[in-house]
Amino acid sequence: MDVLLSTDKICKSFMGNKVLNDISIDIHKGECLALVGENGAGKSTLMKIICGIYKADSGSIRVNGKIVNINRPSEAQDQGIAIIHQELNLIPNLTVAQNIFLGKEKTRGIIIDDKNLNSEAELLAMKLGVKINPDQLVSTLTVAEQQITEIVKVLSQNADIIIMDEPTASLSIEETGQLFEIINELRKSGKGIIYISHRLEEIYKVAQRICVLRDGRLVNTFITEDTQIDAIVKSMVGQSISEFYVKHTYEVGEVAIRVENLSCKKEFYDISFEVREGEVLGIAGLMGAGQTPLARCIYGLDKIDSGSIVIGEKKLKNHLPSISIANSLGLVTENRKEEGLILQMSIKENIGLSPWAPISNQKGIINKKKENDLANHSIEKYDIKANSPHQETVLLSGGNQQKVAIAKVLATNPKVVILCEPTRGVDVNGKVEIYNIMNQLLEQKKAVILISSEIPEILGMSDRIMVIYKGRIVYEAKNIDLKQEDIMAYATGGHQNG
Amino acid sequence: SNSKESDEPNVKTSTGNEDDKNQDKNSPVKDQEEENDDKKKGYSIGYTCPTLNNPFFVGMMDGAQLASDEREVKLTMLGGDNDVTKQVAQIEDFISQGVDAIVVQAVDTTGIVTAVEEANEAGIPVFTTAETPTGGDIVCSISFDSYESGYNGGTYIADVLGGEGKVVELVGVLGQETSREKSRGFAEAIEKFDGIEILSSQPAEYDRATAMNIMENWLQTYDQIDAVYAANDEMALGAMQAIEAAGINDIFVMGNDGTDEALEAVIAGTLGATNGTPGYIQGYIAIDIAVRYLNGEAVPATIKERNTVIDASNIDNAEQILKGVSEKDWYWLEQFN
Amino acid sequence: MDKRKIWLIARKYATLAVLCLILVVMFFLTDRFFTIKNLSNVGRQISLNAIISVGMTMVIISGGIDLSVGSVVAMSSCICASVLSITGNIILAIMIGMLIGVIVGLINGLLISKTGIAPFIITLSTSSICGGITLVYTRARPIPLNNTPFKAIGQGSISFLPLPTIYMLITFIVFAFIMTKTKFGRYIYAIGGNEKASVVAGIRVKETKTLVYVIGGFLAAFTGVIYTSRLSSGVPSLGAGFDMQAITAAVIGGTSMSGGRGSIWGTLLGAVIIGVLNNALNLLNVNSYYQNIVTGVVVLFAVLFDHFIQTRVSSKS
Amino acid sequence: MDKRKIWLIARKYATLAVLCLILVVMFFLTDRFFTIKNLSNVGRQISLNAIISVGMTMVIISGGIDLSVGSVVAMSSCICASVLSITGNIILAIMIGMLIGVIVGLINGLLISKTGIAPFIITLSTSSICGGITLVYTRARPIPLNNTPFKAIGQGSISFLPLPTIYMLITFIVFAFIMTKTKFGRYIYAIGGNEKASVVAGIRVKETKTLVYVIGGFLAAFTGVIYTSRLSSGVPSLGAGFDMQAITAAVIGGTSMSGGRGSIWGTLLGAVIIGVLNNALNLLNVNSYYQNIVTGVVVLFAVLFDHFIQTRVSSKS
Ligand SMILES: Nc1ncnc2c1ncn2[C@@H]1O[C@H](COP(=O)(O)OP(=O)(O)OP(=O)(O)O)[C@@H](O)[C@H]1O
Ligand SMILES: Nc1ncnc2c1ncn2[C@@H]1O[C@H](COP(=O)(O)OP(=O)(O)OP(=O)(O)O)[C@@H](O)[C@H]1O
Ligand SMILES: [Mg+2]
Ligand SMILES: [Mg+2]
Repeated sequence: MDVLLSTDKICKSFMGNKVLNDISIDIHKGECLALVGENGAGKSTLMKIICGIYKADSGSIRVNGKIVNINRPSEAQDQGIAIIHQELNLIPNLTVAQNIFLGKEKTRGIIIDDKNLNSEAELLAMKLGVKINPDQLVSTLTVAEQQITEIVKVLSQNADIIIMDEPTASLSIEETGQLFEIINELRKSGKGIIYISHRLEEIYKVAQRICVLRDGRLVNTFITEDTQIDAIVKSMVGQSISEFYVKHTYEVGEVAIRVENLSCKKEFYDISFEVREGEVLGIAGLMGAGQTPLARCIYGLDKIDSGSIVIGEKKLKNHLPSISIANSLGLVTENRKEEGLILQMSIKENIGLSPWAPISNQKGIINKKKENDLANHSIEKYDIKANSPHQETVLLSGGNQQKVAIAKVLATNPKVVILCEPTRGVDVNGKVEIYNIMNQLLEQKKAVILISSEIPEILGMSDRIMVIYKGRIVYEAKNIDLKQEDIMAYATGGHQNG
Repeated sequence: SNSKESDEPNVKTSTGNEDDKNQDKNSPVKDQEEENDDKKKGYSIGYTCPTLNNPFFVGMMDGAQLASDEREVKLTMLGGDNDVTKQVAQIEDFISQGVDAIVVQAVDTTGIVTAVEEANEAGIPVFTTAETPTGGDIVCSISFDSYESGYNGGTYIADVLGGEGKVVELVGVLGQETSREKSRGFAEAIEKFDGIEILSSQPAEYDRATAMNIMENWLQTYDQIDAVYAANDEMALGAMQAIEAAGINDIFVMGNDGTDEALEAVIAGTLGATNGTPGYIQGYIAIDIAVRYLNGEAVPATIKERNTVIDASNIDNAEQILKGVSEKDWYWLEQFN
Repeated sequence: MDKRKIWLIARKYATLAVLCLILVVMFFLTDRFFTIKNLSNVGRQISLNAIISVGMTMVIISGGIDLSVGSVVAMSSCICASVLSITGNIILAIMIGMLIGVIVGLINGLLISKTGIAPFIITLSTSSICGGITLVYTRARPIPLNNTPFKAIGQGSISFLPLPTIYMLITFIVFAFIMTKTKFGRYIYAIGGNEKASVVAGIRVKETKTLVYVIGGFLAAFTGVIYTSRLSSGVPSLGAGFDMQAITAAVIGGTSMSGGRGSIWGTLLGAVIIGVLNNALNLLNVNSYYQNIVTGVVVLFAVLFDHFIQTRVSSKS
Repeated sequence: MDKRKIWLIARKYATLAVLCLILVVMFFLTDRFFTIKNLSNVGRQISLNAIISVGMTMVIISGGIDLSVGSVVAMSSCICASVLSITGNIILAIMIGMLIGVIVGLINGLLISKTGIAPFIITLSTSSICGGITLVYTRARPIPLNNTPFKAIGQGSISFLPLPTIYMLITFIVFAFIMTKTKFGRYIYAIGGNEKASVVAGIRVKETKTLVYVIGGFLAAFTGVIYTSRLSSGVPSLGAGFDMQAITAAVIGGTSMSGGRGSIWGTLLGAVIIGVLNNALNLLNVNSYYQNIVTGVVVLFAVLFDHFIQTRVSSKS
């Protein structure tokens, strides 16, 4: 078989930590190889080595059988390797088209042909069946739209080897489906794809082979069709996970939060609901349906036009986030790097960041013991994998960053927690742990609003489900015997009822 | 009109009492010095001036250096970047260094006083050039102050214009003492002539390019300008450049200092005159007086420095006016009495 | 219509509106302002610092800052004058003067891009070093020139258009073209917008950044040479405050200090506002003590007004 | 051991090593340096600008910059002197002097936090305005004082320790405590590190930023008052270049110009390096021209050395 790319005994250490240990993988023509493993297993690092961002300490890379030296991203591109990075790599003040063709602009003479870039971007998007406006500034896009831009960017390169590091983490089912079609077509045209994801059901849909990384070692390679999910999970985490969505049910108490006729122009209209203590309300919807703005408005990050939010006795309107926290409302944002964490601060400092975190006396003087206790307690409780509480969060893997972001919000001891995409980019184990955290919250008579683009997660973890379509509530019901297809139908505007 | 300086009475009057007082004080130091008679060669002197990024003070440094070399003095000359706090630090460093005498030309004569007092306390004699600090004990101030300079300039221009005309003035740096005093002197001299009007005075940071821009703007603003007075030659040359470029040739430009370039311009006839402030000689006198004092000689409390406007009539003599420091030119000795 | 376009236009008009306001005020206050002579005067005065601002704008868009341009102006002026007075060769003098700017720019650029140390402190240090070298070389004395053909370079004019204004316009046209139409320009925006992403996209970030500082140094040196011609001498004290003026022009013109955003034409507007303001304050014979206050207030007003317009536009469209 | 600690220590030691190097060189070059008198001398000279650097460090860590501190020093000096010479009331004079700093800081802080306009341009404008007001108020004349008790504030000393040095130490201790041990300090780092995330975390970002500028202004005004006492007069030309000095001290001490990182004690090291360097160059009788060059080279060396150590440490351990 034609081996497009292979790595030979790649090793890599960061500050004495061995992150990759003798990794040898190969990728064949017309194949989609999945790379799975826990958060921090070393997947992204391996990919960054392949595409010239990091340099391996030892080992070699072959492209089409020849050993190649890749020292910078442009050299990887020259070798026909393209990558969708896990973190978005876009220039906020350039347009979608300008970003897609960045570094590869077509010129007439020395003049960049921006018109041509726009039309080509449009063409590409059409071919892929995605909707993007090539002339829009990237800074005005949603995360999902940015992710799509990244995908189009990589496809525009016409590379032989395409690496996708969690490309679907912020996509909804619809777009994910489209991406899989694209992948299949690419495969058919003889390209090789490396696909990284924490959603194992996705992997079953696209990948032919699965490599499992654990603690920087390649522990197993499976042929997809011969393997059960369980075996993969066991290989990844060292134990099997019997049940994924473990949702405990608790007695429902008082109304914890009530949202009345909330509207925000062009985002959502006339939204009303309430959530009681000990209850999870799941909010589903396609990307851009208005869930994120809704969460932001409730929390006070964006301004609302009309309506009100009542928490306990208190009515909030156009309030600051600090007021929300003071009234026991917490928000875990969907974008942990931009709005969740102060990346250069340590785990400890992030967890104790909020003015309401119990780490100081009344005068605002930090009590070292309280601070350490809080951090250690959170690290233990949420199973955050780190060298120490002093480690900078920028050095954590994504899943662990996510846990820190959640721990930071929960440190303020909120009664109502809004979780936006809480398991985005989190590994199997981590997801289970985050679900456990949700259960703990319920046990403490807290109310949870779960906003997620993963419908199985919504179905698995919610007491009640609300579906939003184009900024309006189109469905609301108790979560009894609901089916993924039904939710999907509502979310895409299929059924019309209230 | 080339003998202006000798006709003019001293505008700043220094009282006789002050002289007496200072001279009394000088005597005990004399005794002390006699003990270290064999140390009389090899004095070290610290000299701080407002800035060394300016040809005028470079000239002063050269004069001081010559005098120091002749007298085997170790000279430390520093510029204060026009920052009085920096000068204060420099004087403190001189004290740490253990210099035998300190010469100061202050950025700000009020702000420098405490530093002078520190030197006094450390028993180090202090000499000043140009403006005299408003306090502290100064052994001798070698003064040709900026007020006087401005006053002389004003009188000279009035004379050239025959008491009739419109003048513009390029001031140095706002908030800086010498600039302010020169400007005040100039204004007070012009005030004496009813026929002369100061159209505008603007600060040009002692900078040629800025002065050129301002002059260009003035040429747009005013239909008639008869003379330009600039607080230094750099600004005068900048103004001259603007006037030349505009193709005008009947504006009389006067500068201050007597830099080489200005003298050449006077020879070429493009620059009307420059108030030849002999920084070179000033630096030389300062060191000379300091060494005399250290050697136990009684020195007067003030030395009046000569100052001559250089124009076409005496340009041949410029070198002598500005740099004449051979022994026969030691006119300041006449002021010892 | 495309939001971004509206934004950009509104932003431009906001600054333009400030300029127009100043012009209208001047129209009513004095009839000296709108004369061909004064306008060509203003044109000449603006041009040299505007040329520096072009380089500064590019540096700031790339995410940096260059505090050494003032020193480079002085250094290139003195060295150009010195070479000219020694050799009498105009071309050689100009070339060597410009070379100084390129060398200093190269040193800045290499230090900044290789180490990632803050451009602020690197260029502040090189500024201090260059300033010192200039003083040592000249002993703080200007180097007078007496070369009539060389004078023409900075002092001449084509009918009422002074040569420096023509240089300025050419510089603006060339660099506005580079910034908007070429890959190099695009990459400067990209690097200032997100350096990591630019690396990932395969842009040669270090080389691009270095080149930006070289251009900044080159334009500063060019300004130094033209000043030398205008003043007919090499002046070691030249350039003080030019850095801040250039930055101010860029910021008034809409360049974001955090990089990634800005336009060369905006900077022209900024430079014109500053130049017209200086000219106006002189024409109106405003007491010099008040000039600082007025300048500060106008700059503040300009940026606040711009901010006001922008938030208005972005919340409307 | 904890990597981050090693990092921080290594960073501190890198700067400390530069300082030690200078001290060792001084030890061999002159015996005038290590005298109690000279050291107390250096202590006094460093202290006032070091106090300004504390405020500047906080402002930079919060992601901003303050170019108005120099003007605030002059303004508070003149107004303090003026009040003192009119009323003779020392307490009142000091209070009003400090109030000036608080007011300017408040204006800076409000403008910056409410509008989000670059602090660079806002503080540059307020600097220009304050400078103008000081000139207008004083007509550019210093205000001489003759108040012996007031003199003692800046000129006195406790045995060999000058009072300003004591003020400096207190300032450093207080603000190092605030920055490392209080929530307010933590928020300043957070805002400089990621402003959006700070808002989400419930930090009152605008208020915190405003307060940081107020502190910066307050410390500048405090310095102005002490200078007034030391110079026994209010000096309108005071403060030129103080901004850049303060920024340089902060950056040498490891504060990142892009915010979120830095330490008050690092700034002390930076300020001491600059102060010792100035003193050393004077003691060694280095020609003024060469002082610029040497200062530039040493600063460059310090930041490059620091960079070298850091990259070494992070790749080794
Ligand atoms: N630049 C770096 N410096 C230090 N440590 C790093 C760096 N990059 C990665 N690491 C560490 O290397 C390990 C592997 O990280 P990597 O991002 O490759 O994991 P991953 O498998 O992609 O995880 P995830 O599923 O969360 O994306 C982690 O422990 C991480 O903390
Ligand atoms: N600026 C940085 N300096 C050092 N390490 C970094 C930096 N940025 C990222 N890393 C590390 O590189 C590794 C890979 O980063 P990447 O963003 O792919 O992983 P991640 O943390 O899982 O991200 P995501 O939030 O997108 O899921 C992570 O371990 C991260 O900690
Ligand atoms: Mg990863
Ligand atoms: Mg991840």
